[in-house]
Amino acid sequence: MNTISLTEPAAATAGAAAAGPRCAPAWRAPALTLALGLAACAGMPDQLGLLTRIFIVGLFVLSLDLVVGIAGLATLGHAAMFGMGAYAAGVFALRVAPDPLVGLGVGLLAGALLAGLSGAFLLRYQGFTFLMLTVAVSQLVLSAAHKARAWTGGDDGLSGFSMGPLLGRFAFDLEGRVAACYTLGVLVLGFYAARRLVDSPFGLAVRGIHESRARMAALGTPVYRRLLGIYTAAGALAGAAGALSAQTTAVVGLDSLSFALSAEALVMLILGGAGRLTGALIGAAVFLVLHHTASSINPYHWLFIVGGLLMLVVLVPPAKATAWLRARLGGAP
Amino acid sequence: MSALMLEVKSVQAGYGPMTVLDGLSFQVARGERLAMIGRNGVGKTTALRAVMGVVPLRGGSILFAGEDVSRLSAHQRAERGLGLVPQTRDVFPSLTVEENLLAGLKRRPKAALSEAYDLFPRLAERRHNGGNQLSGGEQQMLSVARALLGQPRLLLMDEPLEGLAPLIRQELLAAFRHMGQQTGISVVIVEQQVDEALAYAGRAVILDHGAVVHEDDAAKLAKDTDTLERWVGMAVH
Amino acid sequence: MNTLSNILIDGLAYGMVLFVIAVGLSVTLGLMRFVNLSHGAFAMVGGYCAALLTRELQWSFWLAVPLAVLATGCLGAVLEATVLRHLYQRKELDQVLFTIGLTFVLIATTNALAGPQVQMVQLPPSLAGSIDLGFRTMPAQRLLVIAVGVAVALAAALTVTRTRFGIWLRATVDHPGTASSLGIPIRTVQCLTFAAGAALAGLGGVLGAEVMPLEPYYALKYLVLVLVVVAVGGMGSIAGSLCAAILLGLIETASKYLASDWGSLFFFAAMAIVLAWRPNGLLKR
Amino acid sequence: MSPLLQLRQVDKRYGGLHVTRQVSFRLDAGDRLALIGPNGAGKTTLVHQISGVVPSDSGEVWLRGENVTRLPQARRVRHGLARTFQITTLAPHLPVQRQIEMALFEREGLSASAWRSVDSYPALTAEAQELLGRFGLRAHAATATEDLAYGEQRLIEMALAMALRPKVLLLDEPMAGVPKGDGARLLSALDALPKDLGVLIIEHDMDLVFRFANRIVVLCEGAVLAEGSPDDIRRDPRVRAAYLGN
Amino acid sequence: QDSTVKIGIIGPFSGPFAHYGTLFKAGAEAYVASQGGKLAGKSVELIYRDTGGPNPAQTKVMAQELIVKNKVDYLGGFVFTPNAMAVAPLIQQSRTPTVIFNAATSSITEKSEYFIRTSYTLWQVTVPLAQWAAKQGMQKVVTAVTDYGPGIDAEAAFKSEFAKHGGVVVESIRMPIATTDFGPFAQRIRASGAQAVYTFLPGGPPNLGFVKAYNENGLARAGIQFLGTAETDEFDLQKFGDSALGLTTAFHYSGAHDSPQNKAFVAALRKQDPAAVANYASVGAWDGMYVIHKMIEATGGARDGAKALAAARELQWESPRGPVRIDGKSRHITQNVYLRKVEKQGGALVNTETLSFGPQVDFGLGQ
Ligand SMILES: Nc1ncnc2c1ncn2[C@@H]1O[C@H](COP(=O)(O)OP(=O)(O)OP(=O)(O)O)[C@@H](O)[C@H]1O
Ligand SMILES: Nc1ncnc2c1ncn2[C@@H]1O[C@H](COP(=O)(O)OP(=O)(O)OP(=O)(O)O)[C@@H](O)[C@H]1O
Ligand SMILES: [Mg+2]
Ligand SMILES: [Mg+2]
Repeated sequence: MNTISLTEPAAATAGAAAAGPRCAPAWRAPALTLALGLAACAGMPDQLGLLTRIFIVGLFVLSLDLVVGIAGLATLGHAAMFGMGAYAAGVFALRVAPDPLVGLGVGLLAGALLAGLSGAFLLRYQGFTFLMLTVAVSQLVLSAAHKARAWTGGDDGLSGFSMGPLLGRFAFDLEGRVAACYTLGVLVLGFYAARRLVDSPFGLAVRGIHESRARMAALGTPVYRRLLGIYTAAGALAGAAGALSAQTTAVVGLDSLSFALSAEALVMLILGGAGRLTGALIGAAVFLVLHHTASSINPYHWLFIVGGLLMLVVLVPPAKATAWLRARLGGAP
Repeated sequence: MSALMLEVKSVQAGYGPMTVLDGLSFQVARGERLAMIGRNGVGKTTALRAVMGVVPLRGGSILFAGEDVSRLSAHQRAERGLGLVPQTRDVFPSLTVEENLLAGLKRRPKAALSEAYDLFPRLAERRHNGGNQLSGGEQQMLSVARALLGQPRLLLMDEPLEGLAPLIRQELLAAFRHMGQQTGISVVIVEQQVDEALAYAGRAVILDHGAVVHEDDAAKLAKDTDTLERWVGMAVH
Repeated sequence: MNTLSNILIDGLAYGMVLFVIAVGLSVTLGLMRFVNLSHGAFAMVGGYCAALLTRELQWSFWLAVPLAVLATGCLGAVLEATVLRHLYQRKELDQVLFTIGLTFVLIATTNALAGPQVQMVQLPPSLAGSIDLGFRTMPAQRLLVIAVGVAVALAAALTVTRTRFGIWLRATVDHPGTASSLGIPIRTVQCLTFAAGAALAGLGGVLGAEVMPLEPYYALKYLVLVLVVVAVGGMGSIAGSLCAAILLGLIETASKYLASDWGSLFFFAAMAIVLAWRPNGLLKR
Repeated sequence: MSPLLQLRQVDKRYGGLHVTRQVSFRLDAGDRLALIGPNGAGKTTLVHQISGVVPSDSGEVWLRGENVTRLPQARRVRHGLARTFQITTLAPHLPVQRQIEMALFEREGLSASAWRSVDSYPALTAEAQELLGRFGLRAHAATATEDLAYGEQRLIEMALAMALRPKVLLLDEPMAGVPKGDGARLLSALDALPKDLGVLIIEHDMDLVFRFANRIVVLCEGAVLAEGSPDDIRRDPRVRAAYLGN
Repeated sequence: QDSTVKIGIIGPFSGPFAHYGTLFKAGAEAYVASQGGKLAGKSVELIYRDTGGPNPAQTKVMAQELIVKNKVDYLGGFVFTPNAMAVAPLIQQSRTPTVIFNAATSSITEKSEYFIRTSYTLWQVTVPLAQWAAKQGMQKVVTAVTDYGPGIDAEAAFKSEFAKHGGVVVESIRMPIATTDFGPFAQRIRASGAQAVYTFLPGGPPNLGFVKAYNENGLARAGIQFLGTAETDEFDLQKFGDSALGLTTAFHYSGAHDSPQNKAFVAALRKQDPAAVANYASVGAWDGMYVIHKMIEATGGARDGAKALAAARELQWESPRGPVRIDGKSRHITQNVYLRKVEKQGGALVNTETLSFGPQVDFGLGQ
């Protein structure tokens, strides 16, 4: 054992009251999400379609957070994995079997596979170069999907498949009850897995890489392999989200691979706060609800509202705003 | 005209929710060399940055040559004759060595550059290298030279000797002394090498928790091992 | 043979259009390292100003263009001085979010004020026609674009690498606090540079309008394109952006002549290859 | 006995600049070797070459009987090599304790474990806190690293290297920015490290160097100028002229 | 309250295609206003939903909400094929009659028997154009279409029909959808040695770019005939300036169609929204509302999808575009297609109808 002592050991142990950092239990936030999600479904039975969409996009933004917020790799090509999962699940349902859970697994694997393959190339680069390369890769995937009309239906979309009942029992209904529960379930599981991943030594190493690659390499961390690990995991979640989207809408369009989707997801993530996972869900929910309401009240100028909001969020970060409010209301500091 | 070059009056400053400087006051006379010492994290760097104007004041005031500069921006203070050698060196990586030197220059470049290169011949050899390609000590030289080219009347130096080879260190301190005699420049120097700093300086202040806790003649303080032991934790020699 | 010369001519012309559209971003993103996704919006403002002046007010093109560019620069300066300056020290993602928001608002404003239609900048007769090259013709306006592009590239590159202002700018970007303590008026430097970037964006909007038509979604439509030019050229290198624009223009044009049903596949593949080979861009400094 | 670390004719050029030239020396178990030399002599570059941050143009690096010249950094660390950086290199936003834990997980080969929470390794948590305590940073366990003063961050550099329990320790100016008193105590504490540990230290503070080292290598213009015991070096006129001064 | 009929209109109201939404709205509301604010004695509520661009998932959510929450009786709108496809299962399940105002891929109406279409398909307008071209003695034509679903439809339609009449398509150029610089394609068209170019482009900026390239690269001067469809859309026709003069297109509607019905339509549209333009999108919405009107009449405002569809199937009326009817089998509109030429009338550019090809069905089904 090394035995260095700079200050008196006694002093050090006396200060043991100084608590170290601790992680919150991994089940807490997912359980809360489940409760909130179920409450929302029960409270708004008319809006199950919107809720389903929020759950799906939430899962997608969550996976983006693993890459952007945790690993610190800004990407504008994450839709590639989402679309890959969606097309895989769609093609699987059309040509092999309509079972949703198996299809979900297929989409998940497809997303992971694409992430693994593209990551093996992309992760050799950093920063702006990485960002632009993710754009390139996703555009190449998009071109391929466009070209492969026989499989993907090109820009007419892949349609004509229908999903079998969930677990062989619950058929997807018009109101979308089964779809909402199904997607919420997958979201909560995905969230739990992501939470555990982030709080594990692996997650800690990835966060370390985010902050200082040189330091992690000097500690003996195989930087590239860790990044590939998290990128693949994120790809799996994105693929699962894509599969859910394909299954619940029964159509897959090229938009599921588009730059716009990648960019929009990034906006949602930053809106909710990157790097904390919960922020991803909050961002997705806020953005989609806002879009939905703004476009049902006045579809013409929803850009005003969302644009203004984005600027506001940056100028007055939510954390600052709540702190100010709390101070204003005279609460405890 | 005030006899004081710098007057720091109960200055408050900090980062985010944290207060680092808490009622800091000290003075520097014209031509004086002041050493500022203290343990890690007591706020020496913050003090210099606050004087320079890189860290905003939260209270108190700073008078430079009799003028209240508390509300001026750093470059306005630089124009009035303040200069800083930052602890982190902050060599501009996207500039070459020569461009780094030119960045803060107000005079004709030729003479100024050759002055700098005389002081640090090493820099002359590297003049076309990028700032990010220098060794630690070379960066330190560049940072010092760069600040000197601005011809400050009061130079704030944050651990300027760190990472320099002993030979260079001796030469540099000699050069500082020489410069002080020639131009009457005032200096505030923060240094962990307390013995060297005290040997160079005329007077010294000791900081703790963002305030001056001891002030003395440098030579006297150098012998006052009790005080040094108490505030700086050093039992050298 | 004919195809080859066609590719070279059209590719060069298209590349120069790409360059004039991207050069403003090369300044704000490349040099200032401010992730300015509202670049397209500034270009749009410049273009709309020129369209308005030439079409509605019937101003001369030669008068309207400098004025439009100036107006865009002023808008940039005002925005910088009031809001954007607070974002330099923030995380890049915050800059992304803010400038995207700004872009959205500008799109919506444009849409509300001028409607969704395409706006045309009225060209003077000398530019409206085409020029006979013997074996083919070429739009006269492209010659102006090429000339202006080269001039802008030279002027910008010289300013950055050869002048005191260039040194100040790069110093300010590297360590603003330290630059300021060396007596560099960093606020002026930042504001002027941003305004210049915005003005160049405006210039690109006007000159590029023939190929990239002005409409409200202009602000987002060509964003990826200009980002690619800046990335391939290398952060902070104006000359690099020029080379990148011409290279990409040639590739895109060649693919139109030879393999158009592959879409922009070659464009993006080229970008991936260049970046994989030179991660810091073509002209790595 | 084979040396812990051996350099054989290691060479590095940056364009036209020949930074390290045919450097050879060895570090044995229990060695306390100081690497000194003028600024820009190539000391840091040499540490980069040994640890694998910068590839060598030619020559070989042997670590505990194995040629590691072509191995990536991480593999060298697993061979028992740890280093500190001259320019502080830490994860700025992580709490200090997490920073240390990262090193411990890596040492224990746990950094690929992706399911159990970092809090579920009480032995490692305790070790991290104990380590922080030894550097007087216990109270800062939950502070973000960037909020520490510069000198405190220098200590974390050291703590991280110690946490890896290396066999070969490379220290690049570890005392710079640390008050002299603390620095001296830190070094004497280093003396108490396991006897079979080899330490290579770069330092410009000659008091500390002469007190700590049992052998000194002087690097000048990228080449080894002199090598020997502290007393030899102190007396060597070439070293005095190039580096030490009067 | 019970007597209110709810109609959900889904289209792009934001984003690059927002003008479609605006025109849908203007056309639909103009129709309702022209009927005195009530359809078949029922007051109607139009509920708009914004899809942005092609986004089937989003569209499905909106349709679901409209059907489940808002309990709409009819759906209308749809600019993009995948968006229309996405609602097929929903309307089939809920028996909601759905009128497509624009989306032009032939196969959509096969996806659900509750789809009715009042726009056009590319086969419908292209087949007569190809026949005409052959009749004019053209033997070599080059096709240049945007590389996406409708463009490929257009290319296939022209090629097969032109070949039937002995013509040769010398080159088929597919232009990437993101193309902004059409110069190279113009050069290729010129180099192909064809007598005419048949083209299809999505609305908006690409049209302008293509026509500009057509002129600037001297194709017009070289006598290469322009054969288009929707390129001279009234929506941005004026922007072309004189470069559009003489462009020939075949289409089912021209804003300048000379009939009392069209005059009434244009006037109603003006009144509703002075900025709105009479073009295929607004007329598609207008006629779509007519069909819905008749369905309401047939069902007496009750929710009865089957009955409504039965009524719509045999519909026949005089539309602003001319005499039309809904084909009972395909549920697609059968209409006249006209050959048109861009001319200047009173300082403004218009599509003058020079020839009517007579009623045309959707030739694309079963292709
Ligand atoms: N940028 C910053 N953000 C937040 N806190 C900071 C920052 N810089 C310094 N601090 C904190 O302010 C306090 C004083 O720091 P300062 O750098 O002034 O100390 P110092 O006396 O110069 O120490 P050292 O001798 O280590 O350089 C420290 O506790 C440090 O943690
Ligand atoms: N990336 C690089 N490109 C070009 N030259 C470099 C690069 N890195 C270092 N150098 C040069 O190599 C030489 C050796 O640098 P090194 O950092 O090894 O010196 P050092 O001995 O550690 O000096 P110090 O004591 O000042 O830290 C320096 O002159 C430096 O300018
Ligand atoms: Mg300090
Ligand atoms: Mg060094």
